[in-house]
Amino acid sequence: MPGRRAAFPRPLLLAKDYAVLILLVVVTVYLSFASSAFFTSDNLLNILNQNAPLAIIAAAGTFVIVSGNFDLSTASVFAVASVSAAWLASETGDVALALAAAPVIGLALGAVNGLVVTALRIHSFLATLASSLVYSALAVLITGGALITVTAEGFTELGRGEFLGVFIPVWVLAGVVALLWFLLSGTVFGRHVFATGGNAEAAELSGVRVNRVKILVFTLSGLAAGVAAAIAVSRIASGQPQAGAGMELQAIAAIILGGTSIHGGVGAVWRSVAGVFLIALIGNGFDILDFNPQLKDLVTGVIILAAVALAAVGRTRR
Amino acid sequence: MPGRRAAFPRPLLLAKDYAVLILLVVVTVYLSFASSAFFTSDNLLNILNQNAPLAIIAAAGTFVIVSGNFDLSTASVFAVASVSAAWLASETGDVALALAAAPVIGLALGAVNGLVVTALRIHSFLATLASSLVYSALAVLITGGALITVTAEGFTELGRGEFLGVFIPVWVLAGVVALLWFLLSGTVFGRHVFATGGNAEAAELSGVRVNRVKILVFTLSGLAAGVAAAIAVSRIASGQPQAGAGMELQAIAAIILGGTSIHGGVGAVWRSVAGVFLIALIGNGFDILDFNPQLKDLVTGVIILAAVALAAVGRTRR
Amino acid sequence: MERLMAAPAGTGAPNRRAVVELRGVSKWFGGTHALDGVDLDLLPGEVHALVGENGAGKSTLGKIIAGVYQRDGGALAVDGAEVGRWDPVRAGRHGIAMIAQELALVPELTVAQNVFLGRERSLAGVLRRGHGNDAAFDAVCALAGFRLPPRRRVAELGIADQQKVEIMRSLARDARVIVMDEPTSSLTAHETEQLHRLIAALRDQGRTVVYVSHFLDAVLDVADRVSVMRDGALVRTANAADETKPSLIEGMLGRPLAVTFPERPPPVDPSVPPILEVAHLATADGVVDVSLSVRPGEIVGLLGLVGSGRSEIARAIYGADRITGGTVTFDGTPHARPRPHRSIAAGLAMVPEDRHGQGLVLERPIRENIALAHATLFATAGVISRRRERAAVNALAERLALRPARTELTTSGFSGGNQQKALIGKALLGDPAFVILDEPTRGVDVGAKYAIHELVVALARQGVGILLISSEHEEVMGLAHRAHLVRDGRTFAEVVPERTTVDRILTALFGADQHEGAAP
Amino acid sequence: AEDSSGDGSAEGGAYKVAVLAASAQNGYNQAVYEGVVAGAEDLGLEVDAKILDGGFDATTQLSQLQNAATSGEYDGVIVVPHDGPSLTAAFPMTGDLPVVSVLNPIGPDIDELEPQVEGVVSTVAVSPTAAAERQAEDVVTYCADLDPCSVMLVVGNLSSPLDVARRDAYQSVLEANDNIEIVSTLEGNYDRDQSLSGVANALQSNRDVNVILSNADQMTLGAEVALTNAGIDPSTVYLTGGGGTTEALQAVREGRWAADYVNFPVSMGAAAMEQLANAIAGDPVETVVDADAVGPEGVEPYADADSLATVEDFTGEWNG
Ligand SMILES: Nc1ncnc2c1ncn2[C@@H]1O[C@H](COP(=O)(O)OP(=O)(O)OP(=O)(O)O)[C@@H](O)[C@H]1O
Ligand SMILES: Nc1ncnc2c1ncn2[C@@H]1O[C@H](COP(=O)(O)OP(=O)(O)OP(=O)(O)O)[C@@H](O)[C@H]1O
Ligand SMILES: [Mg+2]
Ligand SMILES: [Mg+2]
Repeated sequence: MPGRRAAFPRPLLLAKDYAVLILLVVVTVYLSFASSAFFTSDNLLNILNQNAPLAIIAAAGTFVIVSGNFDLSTASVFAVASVSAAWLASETGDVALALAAAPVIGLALGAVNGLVVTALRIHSFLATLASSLVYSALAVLITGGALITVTAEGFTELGRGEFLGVFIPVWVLAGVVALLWFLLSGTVFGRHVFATGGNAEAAELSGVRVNRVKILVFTLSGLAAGVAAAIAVSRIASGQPQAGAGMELQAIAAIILGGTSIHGGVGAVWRSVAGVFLIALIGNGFDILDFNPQLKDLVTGVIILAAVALAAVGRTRR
Repeated sequence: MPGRRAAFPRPLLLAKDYAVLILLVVVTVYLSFASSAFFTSDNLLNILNQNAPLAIIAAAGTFVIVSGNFDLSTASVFAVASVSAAWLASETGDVALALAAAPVIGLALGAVNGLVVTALRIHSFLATLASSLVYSALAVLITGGALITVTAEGFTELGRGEFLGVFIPVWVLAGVVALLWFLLSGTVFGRHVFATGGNAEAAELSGVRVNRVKILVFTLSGLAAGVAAAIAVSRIASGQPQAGAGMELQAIAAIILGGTSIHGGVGAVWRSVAGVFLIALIGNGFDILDFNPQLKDLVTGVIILAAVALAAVGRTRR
Repeated sequence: MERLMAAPAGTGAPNRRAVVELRGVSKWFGGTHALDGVDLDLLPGEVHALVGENGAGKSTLGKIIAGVYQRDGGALAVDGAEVGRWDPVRAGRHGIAMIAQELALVPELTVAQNVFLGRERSLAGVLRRGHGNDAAFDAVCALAGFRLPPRRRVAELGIADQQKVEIMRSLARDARVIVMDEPTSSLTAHETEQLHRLIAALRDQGRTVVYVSHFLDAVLDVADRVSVMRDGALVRTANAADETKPSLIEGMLGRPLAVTFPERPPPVDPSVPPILEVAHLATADGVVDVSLSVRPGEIVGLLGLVGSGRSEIARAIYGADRITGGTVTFDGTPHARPRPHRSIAAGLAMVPEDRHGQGLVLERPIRENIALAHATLFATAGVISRRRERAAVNALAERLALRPARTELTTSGFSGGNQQKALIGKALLGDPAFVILDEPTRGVDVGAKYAIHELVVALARQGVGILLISSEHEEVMGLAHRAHLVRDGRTFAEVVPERTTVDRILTALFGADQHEGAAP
Repeated sequence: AEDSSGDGSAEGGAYKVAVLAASAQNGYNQAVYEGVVAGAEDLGLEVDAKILDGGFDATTQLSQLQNAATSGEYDGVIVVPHDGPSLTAAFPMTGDLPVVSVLNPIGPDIDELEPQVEGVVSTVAVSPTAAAERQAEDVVTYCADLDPCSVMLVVGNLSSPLDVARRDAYQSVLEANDNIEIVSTLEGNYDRDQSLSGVANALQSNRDVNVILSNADQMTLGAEVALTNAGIDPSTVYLTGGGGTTEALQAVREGRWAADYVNFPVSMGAAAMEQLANAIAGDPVETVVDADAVGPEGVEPYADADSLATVEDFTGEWNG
């Protein structure tokens, strides 16, 4: 629909465009005052480190949503990738190979998603829902449902190691986010992702290879799930099919909370990352402060609504 | 996108429009040959009975999807309704009151969803994701997280009782489906639901009170979740906050599997019901034939893809 | 308008090798045989017009050339070489671009981003900075002869400006063959003239322009050759010089038809109280200060340049946009806080200018679309009687000569012009006492246009008040009793069409107006 | 952590203890928490115990464990692992914060109760395999004079290593007897309704089932409803579950169920608190506490009507 809008004051515009940042700041400030333990580099790095896998998945998921699609299979791609890595490591003992396998497998499964979506021309919501079932079954079959423990020397380096006093996952996160941010906002591919999500027919008519774009965004999403899996599996030194359950929705929630439009065509990588950490902060706050954990969901829900309401203030009634 | 199609033989057209029915038949036929226990009125009624709650939620969910929205809160509405009913029954011992409360509560929570979506003018995906968090927190607070067992005389009548040799839930299901089917396809309200989902701006300009329609579809969805909860809670004679977890996605999956467009504007109630039972049959088959449950997801995923592929055959490259 | 650029006689000489050749091309849509063995040659350096009734197959033909649709039969050759699989990307590589009849733009991207979509200049996939607002964009503007703000989101443009973006996009591809499907359907006379100059210029650069239009004068004006289509088949291809308006019409309809404006209904006695009265109306969407009145049986026009805010005035009266100032009085009673549902209930209908964005629910049957605003008419206690509904809808379809006359078909399956007819039918179903017509004949063929004009007049004779907006000023001039001149959301003058001319109106409209470019 | 635990003891033994629940919304975990608090009182200790919600999510719980260590707020941690193996990543922890694990061990081997990682001082649990085998053996005894003796297995979730271990244990014990036939294996997901559906389906092809063996009371309760719906008197079938919930014990007492494997979450919490206190105080610690032995005097964990008859007043330590 044509976004006919009247002019309105700057601050509201800001509220509309940066609601998630504003709330991130509010929560941070509150927690800093509420607990001395919160605003310490130790704790903040911890938060980054712990949520690196989810943030990576959400960052790549942004491409999927912006292109007007859904990827509900990230959690099961994550599961397959992590059990495979664990299995390889425990079978071959070749740590590098095992950890490298995770992203490759993720990439492959993602590509399959893309092919299914484009070949069958069905909505990705259903396609990836189905593939997620298939993939999680795969994960179970690889392990027989049992747990695969990795004892191989150095397997935990990626997940637990540090570099310049900062956990390696944090470095990976930084790198991935920077890369994807640029990819979406600064490249032709990124532009075509926006166009595909904004109006696929128009994009096609303009010579954008819409199907290719779709396949690529799903591949990217799968790749990210694989990278996340590599980090997580190396961190816990064991693989099991349930790994990552629920991540797919957490990621999508974070992406949309960030302000990326579920209709496609509008969004940014930084938004999704901000969304992930806004939710993470709430959880962290509940652990640090002596709140009744039964209220955590309540608070999270309310804060999400607050963010959205804030953004809504910007938009005026048509 | 416009339904562009080239000339093709009738059967393919059928495949496109009735894929879910075709698969339903195929699976039924297969199971009938695979196990004598399958195609017995006993078993078929048992399947209907088991899945009545989900089917009721999916039937009402069709309105939400057709109107171009999402309701991710049905599971938590279901949870709140069931714990409340259990709590009331165990507190007051008044069975009728307790079971009547569930639909009422569902209706109220659904209306709240509708108001949030329209008042904040945010996409229902995020709105209901947030409200689902709030609601499930509510459910936990009502029970304090514990399980509420109901011993009150006659509480299980609704869920376990029979009428004319058929379980009462099956009767309820039949009634609800008939009603909703007619409501969507035969009434002015239904017309407005289609228009809202197809082109909200055009609908508004045609005098459709788009916001009112949205509020109503969410209310309907909540009401259905409440009815489903009443059946389920009465059946297991106990209420607990995790009740129904995951139902919201199962319902949406079934709706889309049925052939209702996730873009809104196109769909039917019977499709969603068919979708529910297609998936239910697979589960029933596994249990009857004692297949390895670890393969259930795999098969389900594959069959969903098959259904979709079948539908895709109909559509040809434009 | 006098002939713009003399095309050398015999441009149609087939000795020049064709850029694009179609041989026996056919296309099916479900049951409809949209194209039936069409042969067509497109020569370099020619303007090749396609004319035909609504639903004749013009757009389908264009889309097959541009690779949007796949042909079901026949052959397509480019530069003499037969092509197999054909899609927009391949077509683009061969220098074929298309301006679709139904605008296809990415609303969330800016003007420049849309113009260069798929043609982004980059270093190894990395976008060049300042992209869009630079020489390249200026060059396209220069070529096009008009300018748009490169950084404005397309969603914020009026539909006419959006059409300009489409034109610029095809230019940015510097295509050898440009298919323009009704490019002027929402341009004002002045802009149309500009576009025609542009087309002539392109032709002289040796490019081929396929020009689909229902404005036969314009066709004869700019085209070198004309192909006439009827019911998906090619009737004939001839030099424009050898065709006349009547000959084209006869070719299209298969029967002669005199196209003049129907006789205006008798002027309304000024003492009759107005059915609609608007005083100092203002909105946040472009209406600044508008006052006008319409009496029952009176046809009042709005004359303005694109972007003058005519549609916004219509939307404000109808209640689609929030009113921030002024009053609307309908049938003697204040129409306070108008909203569409109140307007409809009160007997005030509107035909919006953008049939896809604001008018129709494309995936629903035509029947439901026509009945949408008045479903209650056929309902008892909210339950719709399909029988009564179908009867009423079919009657209207009949009256509007809807083609195909199958009201159960999905709306997306109807040709642009026929969708427009359905849109009008939708407004008339409730027998309104007052109708706002915003571009009512956008994209309809001569025959249908004549029918619609008669319809408008008939309505007026029945005592219906009509507010008529049309970028085709002749239409307003030919039908309206009175007309208000609109600029920048203000009504600044009133004219009686019978006593003035289009040119004088234009001069008045351009008045102090710079941004519309050179005034005539 | 060093100094903080110092502070803790300095303040006349006011310990700060974090209880990491697999899920704070879950009856079993809450019972453990109550046990921790109660246990502290019995020991005459002043303990400030805080429950954290793992939300049945491995990563969340791992984060909480790490945060507990780095924040230096606590003197000790009691964990009910949602996923024991994945918690390994938190060790060795910053500082020497003592950790006691309840219900499941922490570390790569889900059946090894001896501390597997540096920092876990004690584990209050029973090996899932051992418990499952014991349940199955009772079934074998019941089936002794039945040929064929058809058994339905209802296990929690076959993509969880713990439950896969249980299923394997069930199978290995039962399949050793050729009179016993496992007619179906169902996933009950610790949910009454799901096990109700599963069993109802399975009954369609096996009405003549003799035994329904499940590892959780919720699922057995569902199975019981399925039997009743199918017109089968539950007491004619050997029904057994796991958990020792109030409802289950009642069912066994009333003879609707043949047996139940009883857990003592409250007592386990108390025992965990006791070991943690020892660790903090530097006293000797039992590295493994057999969860089957912590229950009230005379309560037999593998309970049947007779064994329960000897302890009238025992109604179970939790419900869920
Ligand atoms: N969504 C919008 N946001 C901001 N300004 C807008 C929007 N839509 C239209 N406008 C401006 O409002 C004015 C009127 O738009 P529009 O082009 O519809 O006028 P119009 O007179 O109806 O022209 P036409 O009907 O020929 O398209 C123009 O200045 C246009 O740029
Ligand atoms: N996407 C489609 N699906 C089904 N039928 C279609 C589709 N597009 C066009 N048709 C049918 O093909 C025929 C030709 O349509 P087309 O749009 O080419 O006509 P047109 O000459 O462009 O008419 P107009 O002047 O109104 O634009 C019409 O009968 C139309 O109903
Ligand atoms: Mg056309
Ligand atoms: Mg307009």
